[in-house]
Amino acid sequence: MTEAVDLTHTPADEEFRAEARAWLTAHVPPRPLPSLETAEGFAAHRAWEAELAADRWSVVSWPERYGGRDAGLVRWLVFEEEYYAAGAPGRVGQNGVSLLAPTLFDHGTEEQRARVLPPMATGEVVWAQAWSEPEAGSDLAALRSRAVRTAGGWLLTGQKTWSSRAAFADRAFGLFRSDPDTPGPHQGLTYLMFDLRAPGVTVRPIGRLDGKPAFAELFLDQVFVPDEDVIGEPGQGWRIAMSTAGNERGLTLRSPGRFLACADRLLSLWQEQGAPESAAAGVADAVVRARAYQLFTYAAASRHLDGEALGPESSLNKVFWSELDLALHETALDLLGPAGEEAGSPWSEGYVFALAGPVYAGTNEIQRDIIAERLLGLPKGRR
Amino acid sequence: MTEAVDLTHTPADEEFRAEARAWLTAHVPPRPLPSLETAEGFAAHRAWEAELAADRWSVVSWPERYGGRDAGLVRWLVFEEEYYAAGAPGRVGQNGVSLLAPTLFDHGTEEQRARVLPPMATGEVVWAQAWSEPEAGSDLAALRSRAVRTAGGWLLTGQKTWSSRAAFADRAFGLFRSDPDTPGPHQGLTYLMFDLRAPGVTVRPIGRLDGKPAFAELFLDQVFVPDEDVIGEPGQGWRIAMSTAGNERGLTLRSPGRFLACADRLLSLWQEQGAPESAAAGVADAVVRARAYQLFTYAAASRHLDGEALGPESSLNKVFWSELDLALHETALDLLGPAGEEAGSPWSEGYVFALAGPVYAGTNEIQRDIIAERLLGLPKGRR
Amino acid sequence: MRFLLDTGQRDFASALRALLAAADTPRVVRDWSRGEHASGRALWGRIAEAGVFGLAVPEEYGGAGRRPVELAVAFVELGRYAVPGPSVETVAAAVLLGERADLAKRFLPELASGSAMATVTMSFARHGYGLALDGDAAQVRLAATPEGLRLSPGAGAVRRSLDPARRLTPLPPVGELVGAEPAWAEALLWARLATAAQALGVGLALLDRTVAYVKQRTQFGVPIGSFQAVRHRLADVRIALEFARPLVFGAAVTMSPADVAAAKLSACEAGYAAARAALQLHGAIGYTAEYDLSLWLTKARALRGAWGAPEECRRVVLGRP
Amino acid sequence: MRFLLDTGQRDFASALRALLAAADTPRVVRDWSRGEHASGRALWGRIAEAGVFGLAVPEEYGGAGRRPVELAVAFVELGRYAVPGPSVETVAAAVLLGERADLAKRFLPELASGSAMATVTMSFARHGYGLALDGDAAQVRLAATPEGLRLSPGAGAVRRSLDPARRLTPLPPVGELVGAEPAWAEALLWARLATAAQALGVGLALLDRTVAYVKQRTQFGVPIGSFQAVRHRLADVRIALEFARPLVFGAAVTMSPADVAAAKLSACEAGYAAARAALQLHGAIGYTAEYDLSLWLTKARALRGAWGAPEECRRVVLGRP
Repeated sequence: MTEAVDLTHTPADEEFRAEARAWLTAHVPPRPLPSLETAEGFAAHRAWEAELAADRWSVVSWPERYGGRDAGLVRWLVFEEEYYAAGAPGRVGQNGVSLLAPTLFDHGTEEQRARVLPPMATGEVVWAQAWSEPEAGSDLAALRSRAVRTAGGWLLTGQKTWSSRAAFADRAFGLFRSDPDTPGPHQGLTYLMFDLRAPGVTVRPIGRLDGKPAFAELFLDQVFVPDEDVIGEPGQGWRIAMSTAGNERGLTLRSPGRFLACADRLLSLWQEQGAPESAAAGVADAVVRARAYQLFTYAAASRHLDGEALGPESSLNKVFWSELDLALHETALDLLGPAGEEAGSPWSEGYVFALAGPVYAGTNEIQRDIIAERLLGLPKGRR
Repeated sequence: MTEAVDLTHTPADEEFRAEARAWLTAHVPPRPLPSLETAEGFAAHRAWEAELAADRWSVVSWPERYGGRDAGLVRWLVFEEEYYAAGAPGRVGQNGVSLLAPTLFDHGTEEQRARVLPPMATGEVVWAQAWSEPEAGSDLAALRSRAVRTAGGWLLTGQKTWSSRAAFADRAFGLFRSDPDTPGPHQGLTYLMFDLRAPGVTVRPIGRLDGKPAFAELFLDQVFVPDEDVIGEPGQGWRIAMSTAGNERGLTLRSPGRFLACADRLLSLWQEQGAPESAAAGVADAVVRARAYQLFTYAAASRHLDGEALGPESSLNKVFWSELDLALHETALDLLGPAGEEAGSPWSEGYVFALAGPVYAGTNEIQRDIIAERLLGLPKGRR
Repeated sequence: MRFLLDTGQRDFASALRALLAAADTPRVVRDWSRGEHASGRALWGRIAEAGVFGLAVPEEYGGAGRRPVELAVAFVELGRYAVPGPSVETVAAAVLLGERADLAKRFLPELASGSAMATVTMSFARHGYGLALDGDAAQVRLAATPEGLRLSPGAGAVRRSLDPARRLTPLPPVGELVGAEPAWAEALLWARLATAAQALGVGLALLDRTVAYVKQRTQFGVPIGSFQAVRHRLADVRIALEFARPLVFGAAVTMSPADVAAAKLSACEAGYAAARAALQLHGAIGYTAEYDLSLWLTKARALRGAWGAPEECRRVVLGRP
Repeated sequence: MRFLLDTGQRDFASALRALLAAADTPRVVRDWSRGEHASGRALWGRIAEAGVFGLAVPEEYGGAGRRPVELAVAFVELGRYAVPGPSVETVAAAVLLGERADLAKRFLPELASGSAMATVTMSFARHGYGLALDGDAAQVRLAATPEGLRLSPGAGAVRRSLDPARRLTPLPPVGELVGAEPAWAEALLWARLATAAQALGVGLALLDRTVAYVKQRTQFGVPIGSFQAVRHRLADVRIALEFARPLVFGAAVTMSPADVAAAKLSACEAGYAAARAALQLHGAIGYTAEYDLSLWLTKARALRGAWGAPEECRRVVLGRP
């Protein structure tokens, strides 16, 4: 392996890119699917996952035995560039693939992986996340929902909220307080998977700003979860979840391909509008930031391939992509002038989605606190 | 008096404006004076104050007996608009006129006013402020310089810093700890005036970013101050200074006329450069903000004339004008491209001056804390 | 120079505020968003009774004469309470119709009294304002085009806005031609002023609600309003709103195109900054349609583009064509 | 794809850092600002010895071949230590002179070895770069104009920059014409890359110094680095610098005009954001010339306009003329 700095891809990686591009050209629906935050759109996106999975394009970085292609990080980046450049649909399986699957790879049993991952890869089982509770938003240590030991498993009781995808998903994963007597609030939490259609589960869809049920409240009343659906050791959920949260904020939640494609569309929109000089700065800055995000990710991936652990850089990443996503869409809406307020266009749909970015997956305020403490070494302060 | 909203001026005020304009047209030096942060420029600016004072234009809002014209707030605003529109020199007497004089009007004796104000109005005596100390920047309560009682007066010992104008000024005013045994750090401070050439005073000029000695360190060793130079009650300095600080941040520190004239110059610069569309947004925003500052001040002046006390709005004001001043100059420097870095032009001189705005007269961070606490009623927090 | 509202104007604002505070406007907004107009029309009638829709109508047609300052006063309150309906457009229509005595006589009394709502499109202005707000609810639908002023017999299918309470409708290019040279520039000025005032009111409401929220919401054991990042962000919103306010009322006094454009630009920027801060500091709950904050959040975004997007306003400020 | 510096490049950076850390560069900068060039020339020689000025010079003339990545590595360190002198311009001159064998042979060996400094003006580019940096110190003074490449016999009187260490000199339009079609576009690309790297280094130094300061400076009884407003502002600076860095090295790898312009834009914006934060968080002491921070503060501002102001870089990114 050569050590030299190199931004080109190997012939084999370029072959992989060509194969992905050819497949996408042949398969990507010519018109956007209906919004995945509707029943109809959810079904259409699930079908799309099955189509991807049929040719092993749904989870390229996973091992082949679970439906992937064993593609490394670089090929994953290449795939994502092609995927979004092709204008392919949003990924309804994102919660499971980005959040739960990495946890199972690190902390699950082989039995769990063999049982859970293949139907996740095909979209047969779509996962919702169930982190937040009404009194625990940024402060996950304040979780109160309980898991009580019972024969052969656990009984879950409590309330979860902002559970994304839960309005239409099949199953969910989250943290539950299994031991209320531990000294610290981070102890005594257990990481569990459960069925959203199990007895005792009530799902109340919540509409996001445009009314679409992008998430739900979950009311749990003595919901039985068998032992086989506990991930890792009971009581160790916090530590396990933190490694997932690292993934969530890290390399694989928002791929550069997504923002490069979006910046390209913004450039086209600007040109269609007659390339007004007054908007040139906003468009140029968005293009530059998308490129910066791509190169930052390439550098992080290279360090990862060199065996370096990726740490609090994920906080830099989170703030950057969430602000970039918003800037891309705000620039587009402003370019559209009075027509910018029309709902249902890819730009206004994307805008509503982007608005949530600085809030979820750890608010940007929390991320800045982490950067200040862990990367800059500043005193902790009372925030 | 009619109550209706009215942005026009009375015929009498317009006559006053015409008189000011005529005088300024006849007297404003055709070329900018040398920088007032140099010995030569200081002398030239002092002479300009004498010229203004000879025709009673140096302190228009003061009573006639001290050299003013008894002009109300509205006429002061009108005068300032004309003054800066005419491109007249910066005011070397600003510290005395904006900070010390209001304190003397509120808390001084008639003897003090009669003695101090007339030579201040003519520039014969130029005042420096002496607030900060090395360990007390934003935190004035941490002041340590002492005033010790002696026969017929006080002996000052300690160190002051960031004393603006002190490199060339005649006298200074500030707070000194006269009673070290009081319970709170805000108590036991006395407000004093002293001579910068008195025995025991050492003035060490400090160069600002461009090297010009815009302020100085003052070392005080048993400097005698007679009782007649104490303002208000000994020990009450904090309360008295706070009313001055209110003035400093309030209506009269930075007049709208200054920013309106600067925005006009920016507009001209932009037009000279061929009115590039790419800079249009920055220029338009600066013009709009200067107008907003003018109208905000007109509204505050109107409330003041109605007898309302002006309170923590002065914090809104301070943040706004300091950021506006910087934006005006940054926009100009960017418009100038590679030539923007040349020192000595009105734009780069103004830029260096503007850079200090968000820092002095209470940092903008402190002002935002005040806005949050006093105007929004948010909990105090540990900052 | 006396740049303060007079007693009458302040009383007018208080009366309107009392009326709206008692009207449960969030419920009215939600009805309106579903196309159920009954509660909105009832509220409209009460607002008209308070004199709001007569503020761009001469006295001979049942109005109070053209009173831009009072109009700005009123629209701040309409924004503060997120009142739905084509209020800005009704004002613009009154200006357009007021130019010809026959039209004024025919339409202005019913607009002033609140018995009719109006909406309007304009294809003169640079970007064009091609969709009519609430064409399904308005009885008077005007299209100002270079060919003349047209009375549209009906509106096309409703298109959704990011603000569900803003129902956008195309006006088909048919119907009676009622005037040759519509006063579109004057009408645009009034629309822009009213929108600026409305955006200011929206921003003030968002700030108030967010300040109240951060005082009571606790995380990490303390109210989030004690975190300096939260405090400073809200301080910046307050600054933006406080400096947009005199621009709005100053524009109402002078009615110069540059002042009105400056007011529209600044009030919409401040309103949008308030919305972004409100969403960020509320967190997920602010992102939900069922929480009332959403009614203001989405409006702050929509008003940015209405009757003069930022770039268009900047062009006017700089005196460019 | 392997977007990481290799061992040799990292070692080169460390060696340069060690050399500069030992050189008391603030004193050198202050000498240079007064026109006293001796300490600066001595430092220049050591930097040349480390190989920096050979990075745009072919091997046959005593250089290391054109190595933009190593050049970026080196200029980050020159920025980090605020090294004075026409370093960017010497690189640009080497590219211009390298186009013709006779000129290359005549000048490149002494530029690579550090025995001569070069400066350059260009009147091709849109804005024009009409003042030569440190024309009083450079032995080689080039003016690239549409008429050709001119060797200037001397420099005009020094004009001050906001950054006292940058001494700007006009080049009189006289002197030997040595080439007809100067490779100004290529030279501009190298100048822009070097400036981007330098600005990134300046920003990194400003952040480091400010982080150290806010940890020890107390107000209201606590280190000011514990205030959330301070912490978040520095976090934002860190983000800006961390995302400018890959743009700088990516541009060095591709040397495409758009990538280089993006790097220049982002690195200078990040460097300037670092300067604004540094000044604000230091307070008055940061505003004084005698405190070393000022050496980086003023440079961050000056570099914004040098070899490609923000608007010019944005035009290149968008592929506009």
